Amino acid sequence: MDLYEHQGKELFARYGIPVSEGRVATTPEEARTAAEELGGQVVVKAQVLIGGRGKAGGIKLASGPDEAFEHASNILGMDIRGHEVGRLWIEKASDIKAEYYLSVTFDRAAKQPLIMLSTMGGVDIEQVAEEHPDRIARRHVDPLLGIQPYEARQLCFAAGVPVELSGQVVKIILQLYAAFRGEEAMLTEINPLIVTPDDVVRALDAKFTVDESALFRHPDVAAMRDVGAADPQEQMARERGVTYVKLDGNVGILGNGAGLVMSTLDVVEQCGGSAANFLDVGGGAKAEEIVASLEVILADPKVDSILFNIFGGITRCDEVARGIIAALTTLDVTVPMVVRLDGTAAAEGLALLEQADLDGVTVSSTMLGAAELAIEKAGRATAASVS
Amino acid sequence: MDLYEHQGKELFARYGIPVSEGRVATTPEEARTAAEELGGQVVVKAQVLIGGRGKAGGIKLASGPDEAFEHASNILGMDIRGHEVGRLWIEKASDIKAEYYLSVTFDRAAKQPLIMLSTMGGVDIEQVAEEHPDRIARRHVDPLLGIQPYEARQLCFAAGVPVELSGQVVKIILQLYAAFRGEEAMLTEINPLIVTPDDVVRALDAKFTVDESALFRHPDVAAMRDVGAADPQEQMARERGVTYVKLDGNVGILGNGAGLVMSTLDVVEQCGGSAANFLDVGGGAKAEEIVASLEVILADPKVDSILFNIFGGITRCDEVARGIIAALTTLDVTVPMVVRLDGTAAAEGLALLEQADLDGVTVSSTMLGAAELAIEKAGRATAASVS
Amino acid sequence: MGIIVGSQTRLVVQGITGREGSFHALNNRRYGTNVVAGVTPGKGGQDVEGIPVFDTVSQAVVATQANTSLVFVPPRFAVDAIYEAVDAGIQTVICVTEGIPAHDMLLAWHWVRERGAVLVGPNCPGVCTPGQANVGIIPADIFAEGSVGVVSRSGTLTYQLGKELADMGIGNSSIVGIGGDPIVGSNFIDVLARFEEDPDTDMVVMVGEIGGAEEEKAAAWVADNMNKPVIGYVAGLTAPPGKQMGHAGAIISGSSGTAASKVEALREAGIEVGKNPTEVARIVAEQRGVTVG
Amino acid sequence: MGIIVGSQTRLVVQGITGREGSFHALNNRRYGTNVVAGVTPGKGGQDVEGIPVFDTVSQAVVATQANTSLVFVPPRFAVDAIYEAVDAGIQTVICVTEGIPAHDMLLAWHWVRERGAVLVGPNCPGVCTPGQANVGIIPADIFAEGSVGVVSRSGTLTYQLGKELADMGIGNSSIVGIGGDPIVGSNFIDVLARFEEDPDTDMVVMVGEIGGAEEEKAAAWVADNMNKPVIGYVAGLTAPPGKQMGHAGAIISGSSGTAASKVEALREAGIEVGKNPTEVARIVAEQRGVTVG
Repeated sequence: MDLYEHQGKELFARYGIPVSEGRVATTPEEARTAAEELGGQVVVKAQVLIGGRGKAGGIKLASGPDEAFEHASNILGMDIRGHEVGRLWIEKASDIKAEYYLSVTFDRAAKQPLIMLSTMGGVDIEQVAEEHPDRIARRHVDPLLGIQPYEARQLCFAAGVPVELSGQVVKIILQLYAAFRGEEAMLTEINPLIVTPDDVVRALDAKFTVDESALFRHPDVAAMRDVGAADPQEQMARERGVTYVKLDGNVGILGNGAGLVMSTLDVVEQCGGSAANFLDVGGGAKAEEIVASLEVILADPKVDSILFNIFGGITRCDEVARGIIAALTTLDVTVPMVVRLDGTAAAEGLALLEQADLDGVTVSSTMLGAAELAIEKAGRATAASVS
Repeated sequence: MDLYEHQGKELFARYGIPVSEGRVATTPEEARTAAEELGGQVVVKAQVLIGGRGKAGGIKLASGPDEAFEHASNILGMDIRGHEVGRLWIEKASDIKAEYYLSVTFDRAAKQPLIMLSTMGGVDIEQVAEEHPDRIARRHVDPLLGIQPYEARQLCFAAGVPVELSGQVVKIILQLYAAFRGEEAMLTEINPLIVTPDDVVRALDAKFTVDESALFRHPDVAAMRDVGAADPQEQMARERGVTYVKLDGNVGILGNGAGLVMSTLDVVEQCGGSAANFLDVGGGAKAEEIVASLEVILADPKVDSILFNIFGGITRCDEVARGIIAALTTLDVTVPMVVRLDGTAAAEGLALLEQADLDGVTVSSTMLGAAELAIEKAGRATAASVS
Repeated sequence: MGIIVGSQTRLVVQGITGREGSFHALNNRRYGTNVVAGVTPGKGGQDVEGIPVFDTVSQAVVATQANTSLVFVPPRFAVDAIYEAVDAGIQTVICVTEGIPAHDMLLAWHWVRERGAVLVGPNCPGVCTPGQANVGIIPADIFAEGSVGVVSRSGTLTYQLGKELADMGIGNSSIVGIGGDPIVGSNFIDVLARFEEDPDTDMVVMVGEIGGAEEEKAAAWVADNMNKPVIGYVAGLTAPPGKQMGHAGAIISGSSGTAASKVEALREAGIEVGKNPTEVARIVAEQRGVTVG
Repeated sequence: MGIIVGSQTRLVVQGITGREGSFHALNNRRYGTNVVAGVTPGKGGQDVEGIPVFDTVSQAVVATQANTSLVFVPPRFAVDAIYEAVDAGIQTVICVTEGIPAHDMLLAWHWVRERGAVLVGPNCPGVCTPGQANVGIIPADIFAEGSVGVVSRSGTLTYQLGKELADMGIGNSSIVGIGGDPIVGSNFIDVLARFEEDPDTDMVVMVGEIGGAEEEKAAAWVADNMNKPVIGYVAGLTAPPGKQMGHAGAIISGSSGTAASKVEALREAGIEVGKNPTEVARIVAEQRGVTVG
């Protein structure tokens, strides 16, 4: 789960990492009040869970409350790479002498946290990574022992942090690692980590991705989830406990297991179709979850047909069949469905479907065949609606 | 550093370990007020840094405020195995169905924390340890990984904790380990860990020994040190930064390095004398520390002679000689001194002493010779004062 | 013979008295797995249809010489179960549990490795050696005995592949689901190395998916170390970047972790890659000289 | 040859720009120790009377091939210095610092062991191989070259013993102060094993004191593993129980850890024990056929 900059900074502050003072605002009026309270120049920053907001015009310097109001009016509601701006972070403006980059990431391949530090931080860090990889100092940390101060010092010396600043940077590295570990993050990043003209080092941005599986231990972080920001259908899916990702095509997909569903998407494309979504009902789904999943898929008006691809392991195909039957009797389903059931209780499931004799439901015995059929039906539906 | 029961319980409570409600009292009046606030039966418990207070009459049950006042009057000022009772802990009385024993100790030999749990807790735990060692479940913990719940469960099953209580006991084991680790203890012990008739498990006593070297990280625990409780001379020594332990003899000892000082005590006894104290000035002592150390030794009226045994490594013998000369000019020293200087700058030190030509100061070139001389002088002093 | 589990397996099921634990313990036994014990703290002395239940894994090991553990414990307690199994001397631990916090696994991975034990999973369907033992939730009836090893990050996709192979009359030596989490106990290389050593395996199908760099590393390893042929498949060719596709591990960040880059790495290592499960099965059949119907 | 330090030693001093660090670094160099580098973070590029100073131990190792480190860093930062040295590839670390928190050392002990490095100390006077190298704060001029090894928990007591031996004309192969803290990097057994292997040592004096059970364990080990004669001494025969005698490790708890029980354990293992340093020197002299004056 990604956190907003202001939430990440709230966590940073708990671990002692210096950040600028600021306020959240969701209206231009609030932005003005925030600027009044903070005094002096402020920066109005769009809070979106995607990078590149600066280049997109989502960050503006304001000389005072009125200008803050004006910028807020322009930025709120703005679309930044598909994310609508719903809130702002108004913070005291900083004078910047240098921009550093600092991150702690969960390096799966090495099975160790990885710390990266560069004195060439700022918006072009990805370019630095490509053109001057030697300018990014890297260090893995033994997760059982945890970080030791010498590791932070080595990073500073390797990155070329001036000696007079290394005390502050060492401290921030140790604090950022503590935040990473303490909040069970998958990523914590400060870019830029600024140096002010009077040699104070401070986090000017905050990127924080936490492990969803660990949220039960961090109720305060769990509460930071922005239910408003997600796509309404993805939100609906989450509430129903299924994994749903919206895509651009017209064939709705419902399967069990992430790998099988991904494979199904690929097969649909390989057969000339285009998937409307990724939906994994997970293992051991009951009839109600099938109904709920269908509701999520059908909420997308672009869906012209639905492809069921179930290979029962923990999941029982008879439960899936019951779900399909229930959905067709309770929901207003107008799009055709192609159903492929295999594995645990497949025979029983197919028998139930045959017995129910549902309009618009076709059965297919292979994944490839089912995909072809679903595409064909979607195409026919599209043709019908166009004509 | 040992903590009082009530301080240990304060730390326990921070880690979630259930303890009884209570109040500190230093006068019978305070004990009465505490009993009034707590209501019902209370236990009046002497706070001393030594075991066996129950058997010595330092723990009494009171039916209410008046009896609490009465018991407090009796217990305050009581001498329990050489410790004068200066404060009490008044706590709500508990009904007891069973008494367990639980501890986490710093096992030097194994280089791992050791947890011990027994369902035969209470005052006779040492007898249990001797007669029924199998009734004490033991487990070492990997210090890098830290304790895992299964280890606590295994202890419960091995100790024979009833299944309906093991949930509570497992939790307390994990909490006690967290307290041990978090406060950097050398020992944390709950004896008894009681089970009430309604099956609540609670710590009825608390023994907590923390690592003095780690106190800089625990200012709150450092502040728990009871400066009033220590022997006034030991307290004086601590303030002067030297290690002093009072003993029963009449030959005052001053040396550098714990091993050498212990060896000096042994040699004094082997030569038929008896040491008045252990005093280690540490490494690299300056003249002022020698003066301060002599003040500590001379505060003991039983001292009849003083034996200096210095082997200079970091410590410079000329500094020691300067300290002796300064002490004799600033303090009113009436006891004879025998000085043995060896190692770094010994020649310079001896030359300084010779030059100063001090009354009552004799030089000896060997440890054994110096010990014999100091004993002889102490004996003569004793004889003189007796006659 | 197969790998990881087989006729030598003496299985203890941790969390056996739970709904899923008991269902799959019995299912595994029905298949022929030697299920010798179960563990549920506080339920020692009971039994699950004849399988004795113990309070601790230690007790189970002492009483039944269990050598393999199947972990069916909820995510908050699952790492603890893994530690307990390894500490009790179990040398093979298979963890089905989904949703274990990644930082917990990070520590457990190092601790388990240092003690020389083999961990498969978490969030994996388990391991099946057809005809000998099935440990986990794999619907083993799909798979026939044979000599093609299968290693996969995904559960149901493995079944799909097994089904496609079975439809062509091809059987398997062992099927290993390594799991889709960011940190898994055994990765592709660990399992491929075992297949390379296994006399009953003569070819391996490796099923990857988007996210991480394990497929790329495995490809390089195969090129340098494997003599047996490997056929590859990677799911998620059409997955959009930045979206987590179900598995905690399945997410494309930037340009790394895409299916296309994985397929390219596999091909560069000389591994033939099928574009979907049906094609993978066809390639296997062709390489084995099986007539494709 | 001697043990732990010698003519092969290439020493880096951590904390070299501190008062004690520079004093003893130069003192060690004066004795003949090959002091190749110093480390003080932020002072890289400076030098201490010709000894180059680096920011990190890694840099020092790369530039000077240092193989041994002497840690003179304040207690709050000393474990970090030990980790840094071992991580940089230093295989012998000698830590003089007193007052390191015991829990810090508990973790460091395991971490250092796992990496195969030798740690002596903390809270120890160091190691001296007369005529070759002196690493630490031992006043080395007391000791003559010879073949009696000395291992001790106490600093000044070691000097006392060396002086008594020297007075009888007996020299030493190496003198090792293992330190008096609850957790030390090398214990008696570690050092005795090295003396047993060392061709230049033909007898060992072992100096213990109250507290812990290391002397007892060493005694048992000597009985089972050592061919060279060992002479023992234990300080603190008159120490009262429950009082901490200076060293964090020197405390008698209950009936364990007393000098009497240690002496008994040593004698049971066939080790002759002197009742004070003078007697120990006399026993050594007698066993070597030196005429006692």
